[in-house]
Amino acid sequence: MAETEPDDFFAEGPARDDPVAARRAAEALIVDVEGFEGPLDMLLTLSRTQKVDLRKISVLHLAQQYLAFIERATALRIELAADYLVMAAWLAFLKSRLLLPPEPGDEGPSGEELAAHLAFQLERLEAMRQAAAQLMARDQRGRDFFARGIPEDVTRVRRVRYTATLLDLMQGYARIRTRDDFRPYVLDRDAIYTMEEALERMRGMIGYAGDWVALSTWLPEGWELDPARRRSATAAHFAATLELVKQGALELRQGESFAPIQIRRKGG
Amino acid sequence: MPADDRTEREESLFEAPPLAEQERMVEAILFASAEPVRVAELNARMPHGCDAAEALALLRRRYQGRGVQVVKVGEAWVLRTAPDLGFLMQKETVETRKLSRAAIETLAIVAYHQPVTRAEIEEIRGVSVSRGTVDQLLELEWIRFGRRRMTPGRPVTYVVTETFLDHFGLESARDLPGLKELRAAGLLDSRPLPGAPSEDDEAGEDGQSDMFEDES
Amino acid sequence: MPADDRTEREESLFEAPPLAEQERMVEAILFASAEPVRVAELNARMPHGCDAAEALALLRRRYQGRGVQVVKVGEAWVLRTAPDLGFLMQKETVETRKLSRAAIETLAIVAYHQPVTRAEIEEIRGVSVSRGTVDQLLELEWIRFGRRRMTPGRPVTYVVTETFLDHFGLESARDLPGLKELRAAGLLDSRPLPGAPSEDDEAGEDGQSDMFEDES
Repeated sequence: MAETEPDDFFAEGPARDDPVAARRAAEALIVDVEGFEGPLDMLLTLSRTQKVDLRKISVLHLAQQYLAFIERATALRIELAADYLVMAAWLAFLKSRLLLPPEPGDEGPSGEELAAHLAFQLERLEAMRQAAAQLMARDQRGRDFFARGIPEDVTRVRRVRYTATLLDLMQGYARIRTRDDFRPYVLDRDAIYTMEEALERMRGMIGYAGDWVALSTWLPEGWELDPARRRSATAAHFAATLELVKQGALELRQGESFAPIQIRRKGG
Repeated sequence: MPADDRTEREESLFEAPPLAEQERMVEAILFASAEPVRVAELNARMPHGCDAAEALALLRRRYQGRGVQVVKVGEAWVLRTAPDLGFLMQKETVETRKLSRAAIETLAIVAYHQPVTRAEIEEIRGVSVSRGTVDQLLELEWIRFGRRRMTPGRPVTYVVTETFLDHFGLESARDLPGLKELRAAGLLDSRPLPGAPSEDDEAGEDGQSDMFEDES
Repeated sequence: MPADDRTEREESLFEAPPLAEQERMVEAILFASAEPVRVAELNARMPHGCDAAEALALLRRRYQGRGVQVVKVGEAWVLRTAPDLGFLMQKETVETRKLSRAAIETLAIVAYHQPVTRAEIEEIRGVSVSRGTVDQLLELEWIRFGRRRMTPGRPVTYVVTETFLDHFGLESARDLPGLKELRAAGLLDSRPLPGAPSEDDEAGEDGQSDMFEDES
């Protein structure tokens, strides 16, 4: 993975253990610090100066380079993001672990383990950079290969199918039948007097209407008391009256608005 | 690969690519273009020395009888799916929906009381029946018009259809459970109203058979 | 002709059309769509009894070396112009917004380490990931949320999408360049800082093998 390292950040690096070169390198970094994506990125760049496989890198030397950079930055009063300082503290700790023999009974990972982990992190970051570069170098849609320019829409035909089960039907019917405290099943026609009925009835009675009589007295027996029945019978008889007037069999009059309607046989 | 392409492209400044290659180019351009492309434009886009018209003729032949065709639109060319495959460009989704309560009740009334007029349905349901509800049932072919009632206004009546019987797995509307069965199944409140004669069960069934006689 | 078609289609309710005809159908459907189509959808749109996978295999062979290619993207299939003809398409080229270095790296990390949490991305890059970076990738529909990690806090994970695969011409995430080598080198392991407590180590590796191995 790591054969072709892009060296876009760092030019010639100084040789190891050259303090002047280290300082110069640190200064170069300071010019560039904005360009780094955090301390790990900077460490990766520094590590390239060692010109060895990342697996063989001297972490100790790397730590020293980094600490030199921080020192330099502090001297120049350059403000660094907090994570650069956190990394510096950690590297200082790592350096001491690497340089000093472990104290007896010391817990925790050895300096070598920590150094190996840092090396792993650098190698992994480097590998991801490579992978990203390879990915972006692939043929890309809209640049190297293309989709159909005139896609044809799939028309969606939505068909709705209604369903109901026999149970729905029966429940529906039962619901109607139990509504209003169970209305009787037979069609509820007993409060309705049709015009036809009234016409028939009046035809038979016309002969008796020689003088003006109130229409209301003509209502059939049993239909005068219950309001619903009275309304229906009145309406039916009034309509029948109009029909008979039209036929010239009856005359009709009303004294004023809402006064009783009176009828009598026409002519004779 | 990219290096090869470049070489080929540079060469093509001097020598036109083979016709098969030109055909590929026309194919790719027609495929990716958002609108029909004229031969002149094909030539302009292809390397120097290409003969787009000839390549196009080859391509047309290649697509003969395929699922996609090279079609001329005015002076320009375009790829289109074959017209006989148009049916593939439709995606039918069937959505199953429950019938509305109003429709079920109306349907039940027609089934139990047929032939029945709209006025009668309204009377039984106690609410007016919207035109949409009846139309829906007619459209589903679950009800149809029966004979007109011989009363003033000669109102149309509704009866249930064969399709209805099929859907509900009934041999005839007479197989609809009667009130007694509804009650036994717990679908109907069993407490009779004081004064409401329980013969109306009988009447119900009578009425029903009445109503069916004129059909059979 | 149309009458014939109809007959053929009606017959096809009982017998699948010949394979050559099925190939035409797959061709038409793929041509009509700019986006990948799954085999299941092909089957759903083709007449009953068709075997889209088989027809597709025929079609792939037919388009080998042509200006247009049948390409697999995840579980779906799509037609794309051959990459070596990209130079003809200046007109169709879409200028994509240039991705920042952070976005590109984050994308690569998601692709190679998926499913991966934000914390893991940050650990690999050594810097915090800005919301904008992730948002940009989500907006491009190159990454999406994966399953939550079964570790304390149940952090969300990110995975790459079919759109990502389509954009980079990848059949599956397993075809990412160098994936095998990276894995062999242990560079895709999530290795905790020595001495640091890490509960999500196991889960991380589980998740990863889930992602890549259940396919092979």
